[in-house]
Amino acid sequence: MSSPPQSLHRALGLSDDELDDIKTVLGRDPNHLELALFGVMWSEHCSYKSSRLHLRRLPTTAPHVLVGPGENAGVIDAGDGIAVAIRIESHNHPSAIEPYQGAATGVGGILRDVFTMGARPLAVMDPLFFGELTDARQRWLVEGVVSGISGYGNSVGVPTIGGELTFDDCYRSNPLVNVLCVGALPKERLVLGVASGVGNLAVLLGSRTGRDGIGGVSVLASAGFSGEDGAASIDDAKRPSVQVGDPYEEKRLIEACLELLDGGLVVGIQDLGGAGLVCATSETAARGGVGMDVDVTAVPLREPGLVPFEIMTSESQERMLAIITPENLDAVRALCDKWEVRAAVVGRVVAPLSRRDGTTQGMLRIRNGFDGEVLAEVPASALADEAPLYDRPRERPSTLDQVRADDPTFDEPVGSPNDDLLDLLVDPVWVYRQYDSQLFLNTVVGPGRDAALLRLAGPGLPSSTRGIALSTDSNPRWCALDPRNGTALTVFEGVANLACVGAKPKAVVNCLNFGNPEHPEVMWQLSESIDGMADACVALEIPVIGGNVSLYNESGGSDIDPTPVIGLLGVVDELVAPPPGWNWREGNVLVLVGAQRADGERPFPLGGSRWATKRGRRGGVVEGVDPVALLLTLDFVVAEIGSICAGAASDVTAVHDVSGGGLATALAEMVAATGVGAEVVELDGHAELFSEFPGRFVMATSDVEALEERARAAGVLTTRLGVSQGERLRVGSMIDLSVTQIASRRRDALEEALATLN
Amino acid sequence: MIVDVTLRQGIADPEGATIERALPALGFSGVSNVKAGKSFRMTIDAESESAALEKATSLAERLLSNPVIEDAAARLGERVAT
Amino acid sequence: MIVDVTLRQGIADPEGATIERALPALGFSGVSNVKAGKSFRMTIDAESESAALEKATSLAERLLSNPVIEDAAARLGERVAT
Amino acid sequence: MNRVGVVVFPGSNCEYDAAAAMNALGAKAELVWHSTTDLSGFDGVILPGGFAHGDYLRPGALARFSPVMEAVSRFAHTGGPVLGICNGFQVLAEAGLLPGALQKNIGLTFLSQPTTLVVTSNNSVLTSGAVIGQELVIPINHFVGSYTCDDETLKRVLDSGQVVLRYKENPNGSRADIAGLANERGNVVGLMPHPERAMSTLLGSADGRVLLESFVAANVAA
Ligand SMILES: Nc1ncnc2c1ncn2[C@@H]1O[C@H](COP(=O)(O)OP(=O)(O)O)[C@@H](O)[C@H]1O
Ligand SMILES: [Mg+2]
Repeated sequence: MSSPPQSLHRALGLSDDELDDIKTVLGRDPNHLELALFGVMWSEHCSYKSSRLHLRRLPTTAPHVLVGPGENAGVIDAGDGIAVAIRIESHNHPSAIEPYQGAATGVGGILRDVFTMGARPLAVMDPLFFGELTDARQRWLVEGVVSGISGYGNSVGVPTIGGELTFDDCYRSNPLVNVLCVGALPKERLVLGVASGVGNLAVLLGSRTGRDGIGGVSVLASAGFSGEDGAASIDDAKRPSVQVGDPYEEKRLIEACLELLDGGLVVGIQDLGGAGLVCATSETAARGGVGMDVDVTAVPLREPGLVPFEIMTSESQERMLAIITPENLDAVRALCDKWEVRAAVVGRVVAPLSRRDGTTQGMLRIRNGFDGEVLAEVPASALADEAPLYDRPRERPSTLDQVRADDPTFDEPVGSPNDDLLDLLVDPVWVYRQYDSQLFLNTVVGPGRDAALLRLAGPGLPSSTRGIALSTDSNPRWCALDPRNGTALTVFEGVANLACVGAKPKAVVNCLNFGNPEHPEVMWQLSESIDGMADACVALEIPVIGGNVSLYNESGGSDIDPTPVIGLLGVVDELVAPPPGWNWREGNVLVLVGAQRADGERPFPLGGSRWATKRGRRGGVVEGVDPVALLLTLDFVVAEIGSICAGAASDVTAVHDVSGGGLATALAEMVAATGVGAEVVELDGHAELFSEFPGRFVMATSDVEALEERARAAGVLTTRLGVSQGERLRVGSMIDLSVTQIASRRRDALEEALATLN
Repeated sequence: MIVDVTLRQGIADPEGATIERALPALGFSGVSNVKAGKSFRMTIDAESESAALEKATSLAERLLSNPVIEDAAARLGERVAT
Repeated sequence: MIVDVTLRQGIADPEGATIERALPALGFSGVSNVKAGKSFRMTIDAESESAALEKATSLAERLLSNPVIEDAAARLGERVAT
Repeated sequence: MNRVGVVVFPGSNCEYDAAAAMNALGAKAELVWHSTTDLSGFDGVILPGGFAHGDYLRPGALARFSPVMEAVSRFAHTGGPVLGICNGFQVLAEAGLLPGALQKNIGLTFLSQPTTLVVTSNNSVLTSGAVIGQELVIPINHFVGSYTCDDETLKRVLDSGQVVLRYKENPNGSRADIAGLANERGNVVGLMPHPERAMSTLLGSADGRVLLESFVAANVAA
């Protein structure tokens, strides 16, 4: 074991202090291989070393939480003996380099996180962020990412039921590709990624190992892109060999793993993601408090000549590590043969070392042959859990006050509100039409509405008439102005989306996409954002059961706007009829339900709104929302819509929350969906038309007195907005547009924007 | 003119690997290293063969392939004699 | 051994047509008749070149192409010493 | 129809959905692994949607060599009702049990959307209970679903009533708007849309029932 040259640790992304820590852990100098293992495991991506300290402030417990953050996926008890697993992750950096494969392998990775828990993946969502559609490169990114998700998700057989689509120039060189997966399992099948039982075997399932993404996700996602144009400048050593996804391998892997779990053939199971085999072996061993011997020569290779460091850190896709008892090996092999899944015994669980102080320590040993030379020997927990924890300097951006003072709320509108409204209408149908959203016959509400709604059913699950609802939300413009308030409002918006399909929120997962944590402003944003999420989740009593942090989203020294993506999981207790959706009928009365104004100095704030951003106005103040009124409103809407889902008759014919683009946009979206226009009263100028603060719903009813009476009884405010009728949307003296104009503009906006870029 | 696009060395080729795995069952033995690729045939107006080749090469690299994972090469369209 | 698979004459080729349409905007003029095809490279163990070619041709016709819409032809690539 | 075999290739993914639809209509669906060589005892066979063998090479190209396909072919030749949905249609076309081939959609993207189909023939196990001219709203979910064949074949299938379903608005460039096609005898049918996804208004449409009810009502050697 020769000791490495001075600068090797830096090339592996480790600081001088980190090298000292490693020496302390080992009580000696590390060799090359050991240093490389620490390099990937202690990278930002794998160790969360800049964010962990702050993430602790999130509320994570509730009686229905079966597994909180820290495992591969969070799991809740959804009732009827069914547990639901959910997880969100980013694949931002790989997607900037090869959009198709980056996005595809993002889907593959998130599915593995979910079926690792024993859950069958039932749905995917894909929040996406690109630069403005002004050049062919953005189009290439959009088309590549969307077809990657489509190509992988459809083929692997998991429906994609929703997402987000944001265009803003802060993502020009740093597109964000987040993917969320939800799965379900019979409660008793829950498994954790734990190795236990000395003498048990670690079996590597799935694809052979190649030089894919060596130091890839982990190193890439832990350092920004240096140049102007992300992809062009990453040419050098940091460019990993791009990972290629194989949805067919993954499909067989899913079926094989679920059958292994059903047959009780595994003790523990863990996916291979960032940092590959070293991560899977050290984490399972650390969780189980045991040691593990890994034979690098037993790992099936796709190409000759890989050295142990490459084998241990390769990020080749579609691989899982199963811990099994030796007696089950034959049965495991037979089952894998049926699914044409490769299975190789690559490790053995060994007893931990006893230390002088009476404690034990599980060692990860990398060997050349099971009984061969020991190439590396490090405490598993040092790799998996003991990365340094940084409290990086935080600083409120010095320009923030100035930016906030530049408030567009009181801008005189230029041009006609008609044009402003048309400009805001975009249906991401060009995206979601490329996704199978219906597989498994569960999709009651697919993409394109407020939240997706699924029957809680699937192969092998106990029968149930419940439903689960899912929404992903983000508002980077709000968060740039006020990360704390902006993140809290994003949570509120997600909960409002769930309410529109009658679902009560049960859990939050989040993906925190931020800039370079070594910039104190970025750390301040991150910390504020986490506090905002924590405040909102505490107020609503929703536990955060998982998440992912993606840092170093910067290029050419400039950071993206803070982009926390909030994923919400809700439950509908009885789902036998579809929620009303946006389809009001001729002659309904339209009612605004909930807060009538924001909770602050500005009744209808426009800071951070889409209306203002379209005008290049990026300043202003983000007002709060009165949480008490919000809670009452949410409960009311959930009760109203929930009863429709349960099969009850109702006078409510449509519901939609007011969000991006404001009240005018919400009305126009409903007009486009139903083909029936509306006659709406005069509103308080363009601010009320386009202000986006959440907690308000447009409801349509065939019996307005009855609806108002129920709202009053629930302590919820309502105002009459007008009547659904005719072939035009008219809002006072401000808006007058035909139904067809609205519908075609909304439907075609995205496709037309893409088509102009060649 | 023909542009051949192949996966770069070391990049996983699930399609090729799947085809290869299926072959023995179909009665084809002794076939290995199956790699799936794409090809594009086109007519190019140009003054000379070398000018056409240059154009095709630029097309191959800029549009028809993604250099991060693929190699592209242009060749003249006659069938290689076998 | 290389197998080239091309669309048969008269079969619509939306991929080729789409590429062709995009070319002028990218500054490529004088390119026409763009046709998208596939190619498969493989190593074949055989006693002679002609035996290998025969095997590849049979593979091309039976598996690698769909005769309803595609033509396929096999040709020699580099020879690998065994 | 009592027992329906739903063939599962590695990579199939609509097998549970197809089985659920059959069971909902009173048949008894059983999943049949692709290595099976004997389909005796079944009253009908479904090749479900998905991506058999990853759709590598071409959809259906590898699946048609799966051992079960010889049995499917025998079953079809003795008049047994065979239904290929989406990927299943692609497999039947590759296997030569139905004429023509499926190509990438004209827009070169995957399409997942509701479509309106028009019943153009009731001379098949899938459409025997439907009315000619009847419109059905049934979703499509495919990338390779644009039907093509040579002119002669087209004329033949149109003239003989083998074209059983056509798109009202052609979404994918299929020749003659063909969405579903039968063999001459009418016992083997393939279609790109997913009738099993249109079995209940809770999920958006129940228009697929009339088709699958016809299939369940079909008899061997009809
Ligand atoms: N990338 C995407 N993939 C799939 N569905 C998407 C995507 N982007 C947006 N959608 C869907 O389009 C609809 C509108 O999205 P959005 O405007 O974000 O809704 P809301 O304002 O209610 O949060 C949602 O149903 C969403 O799931
Ligand atoms: Mg909404």
